[in-house]
Order: sequence, then C-alpha cells, then structure tokens
Amino acid sequence: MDFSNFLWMRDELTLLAVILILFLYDVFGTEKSRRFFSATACTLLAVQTALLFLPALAGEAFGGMYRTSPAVNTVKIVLNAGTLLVLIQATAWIRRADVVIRRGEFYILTLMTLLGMYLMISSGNFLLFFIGLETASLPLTALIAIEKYHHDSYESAAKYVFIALFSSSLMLMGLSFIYGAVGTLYFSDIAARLAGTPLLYVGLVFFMAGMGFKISIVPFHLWTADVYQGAPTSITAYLSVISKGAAAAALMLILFKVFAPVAVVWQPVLWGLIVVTITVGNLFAVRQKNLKRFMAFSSISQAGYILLGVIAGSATGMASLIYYVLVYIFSNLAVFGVISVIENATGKVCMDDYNGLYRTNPKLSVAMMLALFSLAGIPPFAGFFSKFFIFYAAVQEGFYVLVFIALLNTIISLYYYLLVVKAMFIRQDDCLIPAVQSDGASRFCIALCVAGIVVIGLLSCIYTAISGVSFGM
Amino acid sequence: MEYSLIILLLPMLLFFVLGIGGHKMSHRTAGLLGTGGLFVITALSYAVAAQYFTQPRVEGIYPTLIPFHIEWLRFTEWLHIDLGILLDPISVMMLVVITTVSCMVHLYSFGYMHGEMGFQRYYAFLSLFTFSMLGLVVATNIFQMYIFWELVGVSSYLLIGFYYTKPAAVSASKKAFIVTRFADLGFLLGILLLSYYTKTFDFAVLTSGEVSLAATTAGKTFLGISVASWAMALVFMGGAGKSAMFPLHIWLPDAMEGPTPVSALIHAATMVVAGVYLVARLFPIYVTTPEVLTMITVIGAVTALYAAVVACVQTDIKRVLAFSTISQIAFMMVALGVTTEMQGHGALGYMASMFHLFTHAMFKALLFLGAGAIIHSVHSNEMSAMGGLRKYMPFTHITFLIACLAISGIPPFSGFFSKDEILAAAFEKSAFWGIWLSLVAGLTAFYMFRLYYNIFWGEEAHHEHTPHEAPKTMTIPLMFLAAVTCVAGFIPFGHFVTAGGYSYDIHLDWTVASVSIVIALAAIVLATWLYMRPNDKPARMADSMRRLHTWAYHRFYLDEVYMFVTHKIIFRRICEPIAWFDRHVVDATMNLMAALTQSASYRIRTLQSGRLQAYATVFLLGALFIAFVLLCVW
Amino acid sequence: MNFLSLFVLIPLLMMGGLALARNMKQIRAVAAVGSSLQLLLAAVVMVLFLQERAAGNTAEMLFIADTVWYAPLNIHYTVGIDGVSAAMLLLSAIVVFAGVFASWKIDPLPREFFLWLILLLIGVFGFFISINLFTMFMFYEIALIPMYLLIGVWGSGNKTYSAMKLTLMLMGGSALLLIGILGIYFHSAADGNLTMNILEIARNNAIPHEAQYYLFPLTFVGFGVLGAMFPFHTWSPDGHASAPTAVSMLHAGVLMKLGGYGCFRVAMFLMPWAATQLSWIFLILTGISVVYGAFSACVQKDLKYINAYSSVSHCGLVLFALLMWNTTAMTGAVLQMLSHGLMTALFFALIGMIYGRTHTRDIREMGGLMKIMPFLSVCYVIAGLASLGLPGLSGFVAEMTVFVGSFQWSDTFHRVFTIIACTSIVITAVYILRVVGKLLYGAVQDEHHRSLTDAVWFERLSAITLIVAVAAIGMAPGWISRLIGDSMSVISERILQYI
Amino acid sequence: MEQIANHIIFFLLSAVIVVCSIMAVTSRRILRAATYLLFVLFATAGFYFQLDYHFLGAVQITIYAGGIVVLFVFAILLTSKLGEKSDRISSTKRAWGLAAALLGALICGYTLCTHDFFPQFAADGEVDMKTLGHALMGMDKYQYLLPFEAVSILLLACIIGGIMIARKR
Amino acid sequence: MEIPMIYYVVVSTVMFFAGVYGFVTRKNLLAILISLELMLNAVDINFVVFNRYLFPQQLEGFFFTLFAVAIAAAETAIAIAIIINIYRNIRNIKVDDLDKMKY
Repeated sequence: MDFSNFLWMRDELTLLAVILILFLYDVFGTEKSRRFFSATACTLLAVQTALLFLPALAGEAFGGMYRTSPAVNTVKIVLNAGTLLVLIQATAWIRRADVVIRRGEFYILTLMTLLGMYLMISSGNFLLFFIGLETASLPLTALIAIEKYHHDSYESAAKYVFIALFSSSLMLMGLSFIYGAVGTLYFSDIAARLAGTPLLYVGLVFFMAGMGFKISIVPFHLWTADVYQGAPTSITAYLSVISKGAAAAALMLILFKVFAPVAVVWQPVLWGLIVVTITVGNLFAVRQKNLKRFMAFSSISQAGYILLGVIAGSATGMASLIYYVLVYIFSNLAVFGVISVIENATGKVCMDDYNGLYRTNPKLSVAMMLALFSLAGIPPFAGFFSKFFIFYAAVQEGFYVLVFIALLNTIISLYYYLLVVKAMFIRQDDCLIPAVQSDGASRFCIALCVAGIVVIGLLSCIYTAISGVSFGM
Repeated sequence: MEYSLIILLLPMLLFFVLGIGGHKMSHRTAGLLGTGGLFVITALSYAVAAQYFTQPRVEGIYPTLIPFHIEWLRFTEWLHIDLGILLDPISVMMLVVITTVSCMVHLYSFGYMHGEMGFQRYYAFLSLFTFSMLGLVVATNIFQMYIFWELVGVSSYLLIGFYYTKPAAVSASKKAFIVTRFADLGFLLGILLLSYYTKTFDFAVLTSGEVSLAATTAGKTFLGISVASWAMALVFMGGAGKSAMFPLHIWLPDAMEGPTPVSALIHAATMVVAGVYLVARLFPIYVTTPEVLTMITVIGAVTALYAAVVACVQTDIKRVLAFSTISQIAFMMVALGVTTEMQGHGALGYMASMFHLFTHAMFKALLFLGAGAIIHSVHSNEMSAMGGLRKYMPFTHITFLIACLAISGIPPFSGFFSKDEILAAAFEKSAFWGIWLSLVAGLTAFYMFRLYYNIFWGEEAHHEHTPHEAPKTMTIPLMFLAAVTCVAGFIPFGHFVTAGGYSYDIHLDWTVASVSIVIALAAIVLATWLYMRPNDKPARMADSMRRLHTWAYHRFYLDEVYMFVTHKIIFRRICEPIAWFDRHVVDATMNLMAALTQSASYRIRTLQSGRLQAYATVFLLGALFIAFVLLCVW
Repeated sequence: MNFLSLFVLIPLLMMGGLALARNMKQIRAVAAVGSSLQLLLAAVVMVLFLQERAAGNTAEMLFIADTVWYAPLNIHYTVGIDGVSAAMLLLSAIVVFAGVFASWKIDPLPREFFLWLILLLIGVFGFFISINLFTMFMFYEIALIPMYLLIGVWGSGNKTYSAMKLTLMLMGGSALLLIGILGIYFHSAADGNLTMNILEIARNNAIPHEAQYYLFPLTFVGFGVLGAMFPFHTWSPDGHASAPTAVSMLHAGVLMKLGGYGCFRVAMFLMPWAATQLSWIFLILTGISVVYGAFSACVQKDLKYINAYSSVSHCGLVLFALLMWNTTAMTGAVLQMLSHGLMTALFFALIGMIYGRTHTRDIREMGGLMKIMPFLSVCYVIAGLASLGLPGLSGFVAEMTVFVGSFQWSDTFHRVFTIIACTSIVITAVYILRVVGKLLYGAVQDEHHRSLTDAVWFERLSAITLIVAVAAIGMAPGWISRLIGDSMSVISERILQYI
Repeated sequence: MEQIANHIIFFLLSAVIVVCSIMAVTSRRILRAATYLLFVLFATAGFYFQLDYHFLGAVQITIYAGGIVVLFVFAILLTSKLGEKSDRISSTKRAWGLAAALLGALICGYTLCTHDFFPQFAADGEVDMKTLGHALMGMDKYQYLLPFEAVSILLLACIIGGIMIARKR
Repeated sequence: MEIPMIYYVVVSTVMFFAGVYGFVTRKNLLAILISLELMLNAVDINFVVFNRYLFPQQLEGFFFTLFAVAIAAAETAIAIAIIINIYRNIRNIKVDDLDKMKY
C-alpha cells in the first residue's frame, strides 16, 4: 500500500477535514456554543480555500483514477470561492427559527457536495466521476428540501431527486455503452482506444444528457425553474452557480480530454444544444414574474454561453470557461444575495414587488443592477469581459454562426434583465418594500460580489493567471 | 482699392453690434448707427466707383481688380471656395446702386419705422442684408456668390417676416424662402455641374475663356440636351427664383407683407435683380449656350406679359408695384436673352439690361418709398382707401409721378432711355420680341397710371384722420431718388458697362423710340380716361372681360396650383405616407420582432408544465432525438 | 497611459466626486468643473495635435500609447488620435459642457443623473481615443447602456418603451459589431501575428476578400444602427422624444457620431475592398435615409420628433458621404458630424428649455414664443438656420463639402443619389421654417404662456456655447476642414486604390 | 447438456425479468409492484450467478433484494392503505410513455444489435475472492480503494440528508 | 457459455425501458421509484455482461456494478426520505399533487 497516493489529494483531504470538524462540532457542540457554527464553517472554508492557493500539483494517482492539474486546481479555487460566498450569504437565512435546527446539516451537506464536485473534476475514471457526480447531487436533494414543511421546498426536492435519478440512470446507460464500445473506464485509456461507432455515439449522447441535467441544458433543463423557485434562495444560488459551473468544467474536461477524437460528433450536437439552450432559456425568462424562477431561466441561457467555451475546446476556451464561471458566480450571487435579503425581510420575490425599490433600498438596488448588467454583458462590468472572451474562444475555432445566434440572444437577455432594472428604478408603486436592514454577512457578501463584478474585468491578471494554467489542462 | 473691404466688413460689424447689443440701445442710437454706417459705406462705394472708372483702360476695357482674396474652404485639389472682392464694371455699378438705395432706405426707415417694436432688430437685419448683397455682387467666384445668395435669401426671409405676429407675414416669409430655396437647389446643382467640368469656381477663369465649358463637356448630353446647357439652365434656375421669373415668381407679391422700405430695398431694387446680375456675370458662358439664352428670353417675355396683365387689375398698391417689378426684371432678362455676342451689335442687350437694372432700381425704389409714405399716412394698402391724395401729400405726389413717367418710358426720365435700349435690342434679335415687349411697355404705362390716378386723383376716400405729408426723413430720400431718376438717363452708361467691356456710345434708335413713346402715351391717355375722374367705365370694362379679369385678379390661380402641389401632393401624398410608413411599417417591424418573441415565449410555456413525468419524457425524447439524428448521419 | 487617457480619467474622478458630493451645490460644482476641465483638455489636445502636425509629424495617428491588457488574448489598450478624433473629442467636450448646464436643474435624483451621464462620457471619449478594436467596442457599449436609465428615469412620455427600444436596437447593432470585430481580428494578419490594433490591421491589409464580404456589412450595419441608418433608425425618434434634455443633446450630438466614426474607422478603413464592392447597397439605404427623414420630419407635430427625423436625415447624409469614398466627401461627412452634433445639441437644449416652461412639445399648442422668450427663440432660429444650411453656420460648410465631394463621381448611379441627397436642402427648409413659423411666430396660442420667462444664465451659457461653436465652424471652416481632410485622405486613398 | 441447462435457465430468468419488469410498472397495486421488482432483482442475481460473478450475485441479493426492497415495503406500508389500487392512467400519458419507451428501446436495441462486438477471449470461471479483495483495497490501476472511500462519503452524506429530511423535527 | 451476449443485453434494454415506461406513467411516487430501480438494475446487467463477455481480463464492469448498487441504495434511501416527508405534509404521494410550480 502506497499511501503517498493520498498526498495528491491534498485539496479533497483538507475539505474532508473541514467537513469532519464541522460534523464533530455539530454533534458534540452545545446549543450555546453552536452560535458560532456559521462563523466557524465560513472561516474553515476560507482557510481551506487559502490552502488551494498552494502551488498546484500536476499528475495522476491511484493508477490514473485520480488526476490533478493546475487547471483543475483553478476550477476548485473558483468553486470554493463561490461556495464560500454562498455560505456567508446563507448565514442570515440559516439562523431563522425553522431552519436553524438543520444548520449543521446544511453546512456539512453543502461541503460534501463540494467534495463531490472536486472528485468529479479531478477523476480519471468514469466510476469515480460518477460517484463524484452523485455525491454532488444527492445531498443537494436534502438541501433543497431543507425547509421541509414548505410545499415549494419538498415539491422541488421531489422533482429534483427524481429527475436526477432518471438522468443518472440514463447516464449510466450511456456509460455502459461507452464501456461496451471501448472496454475501459479510464479516461486516458478511452482516449487512446477510441473508435467512432454508433454505440459509442449513443453512449456519448446519453452521457451528455446526464451532464446536461446538471448544467441545465435544454431539453434537459425542465426541472431547473421549478427547483430554483422552490428551493431556499441560498440553495438556489448554490445550484445555479457552483453545481452548474462544476458540471460545465467537468464536461469540458471530459469532452476535450476523453472524447477529443470524436469531436466531429459532439461538436455539432453541442452546437445545436447551445442554440436551443440559449434561445429557450431566454424565451422563458422573458415572461417570468418570480425572480427566482426568472433567475433560473437566466441561468439556463447562461449555461448556453458557458458551453460556448466547451465547444471551442481550446486552451482559450478552457480559460474563458473558467473565467466565465468565476464572473458568473460573482454576478449571480450578487443577485441572489439581494433576492435573499429582501426575501428574508419581507418574503417577497416577485418582480412587481420590486417596483420602486431604489427609493427605499438604493444600495441593494444598485448592487442588483450592477449584477444584472454584468450578467447581460455590459461593460465595464466583468460580465462583458467574460462574454467577450468566450465569444472570442468560439470564433477562434470558427463558430461564427453560433456566436452570431448567441449574440442575437443577448438582446433578448438584455431585455429581461432590464425589466428588473426598470422595476427597481423606473416603475413606481404605492406599496414599496420598506427600507431593509440587512445583516452584516449578507452585506459583506453582496459588497464582495459587487467588488468582484467591477474589478475582475478590469484587472487582467485574473484572466492571465487562469489562462496560464489552462494550457496544462 | 483695399479699402473696398471696409464696404463689406462695416455692415457685417453693424449687424453683429445691432443684433447682439441692439436690444439694449435706444431706437435712436440704433437707427443712427445703422444709417450712419450706411452713409459711410455709400461714400466709400462712390469713391470706389470714381476711382475705378477713372482709372485708365487696358486694351480698351476696364481691368478686373481683385483687391482682396483669401481661400476660405478647400474641397479638392482644384475646387476651393475663396472669399474676395472682385471689381469690374458691373460689380462697381451694383455697389453704387445697392449702397445708394440702401442708404436711402435706411434714412427713410428712420421715419417710417418710427416707434415700431423691434426697431433695432430691423436695422440689424437691414445691415445683414446690405452686407450679404454687397458680398454677392463683389463675389470673386460662383460659390462665394452662392454663399451670399443664401444670405440675402435669409435676410429677405427675416425682413419679410419682420411683423412676425402677423400670420400673413409669416407665411409670406416662409414661402419666399422655400421657393427661392427650391430655385437655389437648381443653382447649386448647376454650380456643381459647372465646376465638375471646368474644375474651377472662379469667375475670372470661367469668364475669361481660359476653360471652356463647351469644350470640356463636348459630346456629353443628358436627355438629349448638352450638359453645358443643363449646367447653365440650372444656374439660371437659381437666378429665376431670386428674380421671380415665371413660374417661380409667386413669392414676390406675397413678400409685400414686409415693411415697405424693405420691399423697396430688397424686393424692388436690389435682391430681385440678383438673378439678372448672375446671368450677366456668367454671360461669357451663356453666350456659348444659345439654347439657354433662348429659354431665358422666352421665360422673360412670358413673365413680363403675365406680370403686366396681372398688375392691371390688382387693387393692393404694393402688389401692383410687385408685379410691375416682376415685369421690369423680366425686361432685363429678355434683354440678356436676346444678346447674342460679346461685342458688336448683338451685345447691345447686355448693356441695355444693366442700364435698365440701374435706372429701374432708382425709380422702383422711389415708387415703393412713395407707396410707403402713402401707406404710412392712410394706414392701408388698398386703392379703395386712397384717392385724391395729391392735395395732402404734394412731395410724394410729384416724386411718384416722376417715377411713373420714368417707368412708362416717357423722356427725359431715365426709364425711357434704358427701356428703349432693351426694345432696340429685342428688335435687333427679332421683330416678334420687339413687338411683344413694346406691347408690355404699353401695358406698363397703363397700369402705372391706373395706380397713379387711383391714388392721387379719383374719388376721395373717407379718412379717419386727414392724411398728411410724410416727415422729412422720408421725403428727402424721395426727392433724392426722384432727382436721380430725372438725370440718370443721361449717364453715358454704355461708356462704363458693356458686354465686352469696350466703350459703347448709346444712340437712340428714333424709330423704336418714337413707337414706344406713342404706345406709352396712348396707354397713359387710356388710363387717364378711365381713372382720372371717378366713373363706372373701369367696372364696365372689367365686366366686358369678366373671365380675363377674374383670372388676372387671381393671378391666374398660380398660387392655388402651388398650394395644391405642396399641400395636397407633397404633404398629403408624400410626407404623410412616409411618416405613416415609418411608424406603421418600419417601426412596426421592429415592434413585431419583439411581439413575436413575446408570443413565442407564451406559446412554449406549456413545455414547462410543472409535471415531473413530462419533464422526464422531454428529457428522454431529447436525448433520443439527438441519438437518432447521429445514427442517421453516421 | 499617456495624457489621452485623461479623457477617461477625468470622468472617473468626476464620478468619485459625485459620489462624495453632499448637496445639489456640490454636485453641480463637480459636474461643471469636470466638464470644463474636459473641454479645456480637448482644446489643449487639439492645439498639441496641430502643433505636432505643424512640426512635420505625418504619422497617421499621433500620441499613440499602447499597454498590454489581456496578454493571452492579445488585447491591448491602445490610444491615439488623428485629426478626426481630435475634432470629435472637441465636439464631445463642447456638447457635454453645454449639456451639463442644460441639466442644471435636473430633478429628481441629480446625483444619479450626473453619474450616468458621466459614465456615458467615459464611453464616448474612450471610443474616440481608442485605436484598438476591443477597447473601441468596450467603450462603445459603455456609452450605450446608461441611456436606458437616463431615458427611463428622467425621460418623459412613453419613456420606458422608448428606452427599451433604443437600448435593444443599439445592442442589436453591437451584436453585429462584436462578431464583425472578432472576425476582423481573426483575419487580421496573414502570418499569424493577429492584432486588434487598427493601424496594424490596416498595415497588414490581410483580410481575405471573401471574409470582407460578410464582415463589412456586419460592422457597417452594426455602427450604422447607431448612425440611424434606414431602416434601423426607428429607435431614434422615440428615444429622442422621451429622453431628458441633456441626454437628447448628448445622444444626438455625440453618440450618434460614434456610429459614423466607427463606420469609416473600422468598416471602411480595415476593409477597403469590400467598401468598394458593397457600398452601393448602403448608398441606396443612406440616400433613402436622407430624404426619408426629411419628409417624415415635415409632418411631425412633436418638436422632438421633428428633430429626431431631421437627425435621421442629417446622419444619413454622414453615412452617405462616407460611402462616396473620396477625401472631399468623407471630409464633408466628418464636418457634417461635427455640425450636426453641435446644432442638434443646440436644438435639443432649446426644446428642453421650452418644454420645461410650456410643458408641451406639440407645435400646435404653442405659438408666438418669440415675444415671450426672445432669447430662446432667437437661438432656435439660429439653430434652424444652421440646420438648413445657412452660410456662416456650420451646416452649410458640411453639406457643401459633401455635395461637392459626391459630385466628383460622374456615373449615373452616384449622380442620381447625389441629386436626391441635394434635394434635402429644400425639404429641410420646409420643415424648419414650418416649425419656426408655428412655434415662434404668429399669435400666442396659450394665454398661460404669456407669463413665462426667458432663459436664465445657465441656459444661456449652454446655448451660447453651442452657437459660438456652430458659428466658428461656419465662418472659419478652413483649418478644421484641412485637419480632417488630412486624416480622411489616408482612408479614402486606401479605398480608392481598389477601383 | 450443460449448455442446454444454461440456456433453459437463461430463458427462464429472462422471462421472469421481462414479465416481472412489465408487471412491476403496470400493476395497479403498489405492493405487488414491489414484489415484482423483487423477482426481477432475484432474476438479475441469477444472471450474475450464471455469469460466474457469484460475489456480485450475492451483493445483488443482499443489498437490493434484502435492503432496498424491504425499504420499499416499509415505505409502502407507511404511505398507502392495503389493497388500495391506484387510479387508471390516462391514455395520453400512456401513449407518451409507450412512445418514449419503445422509441428508446428501438434505438438502443438497434445500436446494440448492430454493433460489432469483439469478444477478446472466452471468460474463465469464477473470480476468486482474493482477487476481488485486492482489487477493492488496492491503489493501483484497476484497483478501487479510492472509489470505495468516495462511496462511503456519498453514503454518509445520504444518511445525513435522509435523516434530516425524514425525521420529524 | 454459449448464450450469445446480445441476449442479455436485449433483456436489460427491455428492463430499462420498462422502467422508463413506468417512470413516465405511474402516479405513485413510490411506483416511480420502483421503475427507477428497474432502470438502474438494467444498467448493472449491461456492465456485468460487457465485462464478462468482452473485457474479462479486468474487472471494471464488475466493480462499476458493485458501486452502482451501493449508490442505488443511497439514492433510494434519500428518495424515500423525500417521499415520506411529502406524505407527512400532504398525506399522499401522488405525483399529480406536485405541479404547483410551473410555466
């Protein structure tokens, strides 16, 4: 037994240590001492995130079962940053009387899904990948149902779990086909032995469908809106950015590393999926009134943009994708931060309730607006840069028409993002939401997100750093 | 003669001073400033004229001087607008005419406009006009001319609309501007065409024969007419608009809504002859395009007759004068049109035209100023409000009579000499035009004396207060101009201004002269018989020619035709449909795209049915569809 | 970073100042000082530029500074100006200066108003100093989005609809543009040394013809939307009508110029071959724009609509002239940009001031204003005269340069469209005089209007600034025409070598 | 002879699997459906035995049949009355279901049947437990310690989540 | 071992799509879950058969099935927990009651 293999898994092990510490704290801590649970969790995760910045390793362990590289490490940093923001943002909500008893579970399960995502992106074998995928989605079911006496919460949990199981069985079917066609589940071996056969293609399609579920690609997206609407806002935020981002990164890694020889097959498929995803997501978003549902459709169309990086399948595409996800995390979390602050204070999540919000809550409105502009890709906010780069990557590989369609869709997306801005700044209403006093954690989180939105784009060093590692993907 | 620049700059300065600071000045200061400035300018232009015409001739002609010249705007390698001063016989002559009339009008206005609101503004506009008009005549190149051409247009617009609260004045000013603007479009295209082929704007180059339009456009035709003719006809179109040639004359009668001194200055003496001046300026080129000259002749002749006929039945005295102006300018145009060569016998018309321009400016200004004095005292433009005024306004009466005699062509007043030259030139060309013009001259005498009798004789109208003679500031200009009218005919005009520049001795062709005098006298006698004493003969005569009278009274319904074209066709049939199209087709297309998106969004909402199993079905079918497509392709 | 970046830096500092300002007075002070500084800077840059040129520096662009921004993507921040940019900077600074004073009493939320306005400025100034496709595009988009809120919050009438339409249509344009820019970039060099620097792309001249065939329309239409090219102009009437005064001024005065500027700087300069092949299509469209806008303006009843359609006509002339390729016409196009920018800003300023008093923009409900507010009325007449091309004011210079330039083509197609464009001078006169006649002259329509007051000092300052600029160009056009002509000849010669 | 017996057993098991699968998804009584599922799982275990993967067959029986089905039965007893029949399925729903299932079966069946599998060499008897143990606990290639650990975390997470949701608080 | 591999695979395919049919049509959440179990089980057969017939030198399919069974158990557990929770809230587990959120 060569335990040095575990040394490669530095990131997973530290995260696991965090989870265990929290677990013990939750189990053995007294009621009184658990007041600091949230703070502890956030601090520990922050420390763990800091550890991720240690020089990245590159190589394989467990006979190729586990692989890591600076690019993977970067993705982990991005995911960690997002998770940290979500956790900070959730502090106020989790303190609420009806959920505070499940606080420990909330943090532990969230971090376990994060661990699952780690495994997903650094696996070198479909078995470990599948386990990671399931670890990343099953605890989420419990988290979605965490407000378990609310109809919306358990309805969405049921939808999520059943669709998740359905998709994972379909994906397993696909994996079995791939196994049957290639004869191995190790990524490096598959890449070496790959031969284009119909069986492989069908398997690939089923696999992509399974990933499509996680990323919410049309037509595998239908759960998204309902689940986003029903889940607690913090969980929705987590689902919309971290879960999606991890899946997109994993899809990219696998398609590019494993299935590169059959790119002629999956690229057209992805092409069609991107077009449909962006368009349908946008069309649905146009009519939404519930902001969380609205954000769900927005996130579907954003998923389409993220996939542009995947289809490009180049180092630039990889870097742009990670960068896009990073920016998307900041933008989306700012939006969800505001939504959750308002929801916690007033219980309102409808767009019409936001009419005239600027009058009473100028800071929140501005944060929201900046975030929406960033999502819409308006300069000088980070979203503009990330969109530009991802288009750049796609055009570089010659996807002119695809980018063109995506760009036309940005008009629709701008339209609905502006609807929210309109509600907050232009529309007037008699019953305004009163001035909301948000808690420090939420404020900190929103401020951080806004700072990120403003700064990330203008500081080129972030992209440069990501780009520097993505060549060694 | 560098000081000629001051002639241009001073009125511009006056315009800025009065325009910007005018409202802070008293009326008196503003008026004095304006009038004083004009006197200076007049003196300077007399000095220029004296100096110019006393200089030695070079090879028999007065040399063309350019005392001032800068490049203003460069378009291409060879095309550039310059600003400068060009002195040659006609421009110097025009300087004298313009400054004289303008000076008189300034002085006259001091009395006429006394106490009017916007007195300073009025003087500012007058200065602007004087500046523009002077700039026009001394232009060294055709584009400079176009610039000042536009500027006189706008000052005319501003002055016609001086009484801006009067709707009639406003619409008249608008009409004047737009009609002349339309003509200017032709002018501009003409300039562009001309300059495209000759590669210059410069008069000196254009007229000296250095480049020949005919040569550069040789063989190029459009719609069967040579490009050279097109260019010159288009340039003439601009002149026709400014000079109110048929059918672009419609603005001039309406322009009488402006203050009367303005009518005297702009719409009688100076601006309206700009068209004649333009043709004269470019005459060396016009000579090479005889078909255009024929066109000018025809248009001029038709206009002359038309305006004279209409003038016979108008009742508004300013309108009579306006139509008379149109008619007289048409005379000048015809005179240019019948000129066939630059030197020798065929060149007589050119000189005649310029001479008539000169004399007409004086006596027509006199007529208008006289009319102004009358209107000033009876507060009406209508003949019916006048009659028998000779008792109350002796100075006005005498000066008006002199002007009437001059315009009728009775010796020894100036009009006789100049008109006679025109008739002679016309007969030179062909007897047809000679007889035509003689007839029109007769009509002129008739309607002028109809006017004269109706104002100063005839039945005395009821006045609310007794009419009185105008103040000194108004009568002095009248007397000055009357004096000029009396003596101007004896100026050896041919000595100064001729087509080729060579000196030419005017000698009256007595056969032509006697015929014209006879016709004029006959017309005067007829008018005396009809209008001197109140009687019903005019009415009976009108009855006997009912239809002609009505048509003439309504100016042959040309205004209505224009109204129809502009309102019914351009506004209703072009503008409104375009505006409708913009809103309901172009804009609607954009809105439709948005609406389609919305409706697509509404239509596909059932996809999101909320049912778990439907989601799974779609999920599976989606995956199967992709797989199926792939299987079909591979 | 060289001193050109100050054009972006000063507005940024202004935004900081506004964020710190505590009351209306300080807000105004920041805005006024900032815009004056900007104006000063623009003037200084112009002087420096002229000096440098006089000293014999004949480089295409002067004061070039290049900073690597996104190294992996080859994105640089590159600034530099030529004569046209210098002129446009000056124009923008003047309009902004006037705009700040025109919105002296903006209400409500003055701080936010100025913040957005200044964000707009960053976009505008940044665009004009950029010579890198990416930064150009970025600044272009920065300039677009503040419009939405500026119109939506501070506008009037059907403002949300107009704001949305404007934003979306312009974004549509920029969508075309983005793909065009990326296309240009990926074809920018034959040897693989791709670049976003406009000068280098032009020097390489490596964009294959078949790529130009689709990239040219993409970029031209993309910028053309902002330049109000028929049939993509419909955002303009509604947008202008609903926008608050200063925004209309800036938008019509400066922002629409971004469109024309981009058309020649990117589309025509970088793809000269396609310009020669395809411009006939756009020539037809812009030719239509010119008369179409003018005819539409003739029957409008809202003052702002009249001006908006007039802008369509005038901006159509800009693009029209650009498509004539020769130096004269292109110089005319830029002059027309300057001229239209100034006079239309003046128009909108005045309309805003009149509207602020009468609370109506329907010309049927007003009349005789000359008597009530002589200053504003006189300014309006001056603006009108500038618009219809009176010599001595800027419009004349621009139009004549355009017409003379266009007339240098002797084939029937160009002739016909030149003549069609020329007719606009008559139609313009019709609608301008119609408004002047109805609005300023005649009898007072509404007795309440008699008690209204004339302009106050800041309004006067705003109007006079613009009038002085209009008159300055109109009276002494030589130097600016030369300045522009020198720069435009580079572009026109590039294009002309393909025919 | 052995072959024939093998075949007979295979067809028996197949028949059980097919019939019971269909019954499990069509039976209107939920408890019966669970029972049919149990039969399917047993038959699957039979397949594993037939394929000489005895360990897997045992796991199948213990975890699936012994664990999961029992869980199902408890849940059914907890949530439905005995003998309760579920409502009839609407025909559109059935049509969609059939369409999706048949289409899927067709496509997958077609792909699998037409695919050219290359059996590398005949399988040789049972896998011995030692090999299995080493493979499960090793860290080299084709050894599965890491997934084993990972699955344990997954199970832990599911336990925590399941308890959190299912308990009354 | 003369049974052709494809037989097994066909059986598993039938099982899988029977499960799909059940998933799409059943009304009871538990019945849906049962259908899901069928699907998962079908996949397991695939892995095992492929391993045995095609790539017997390594035990990849074998172990995949082993872990898949474990995962299936976990999935079932958490799904049942959700179902129980739903039952506790609305006293039935009909899938038709879970369509409040839509469009």
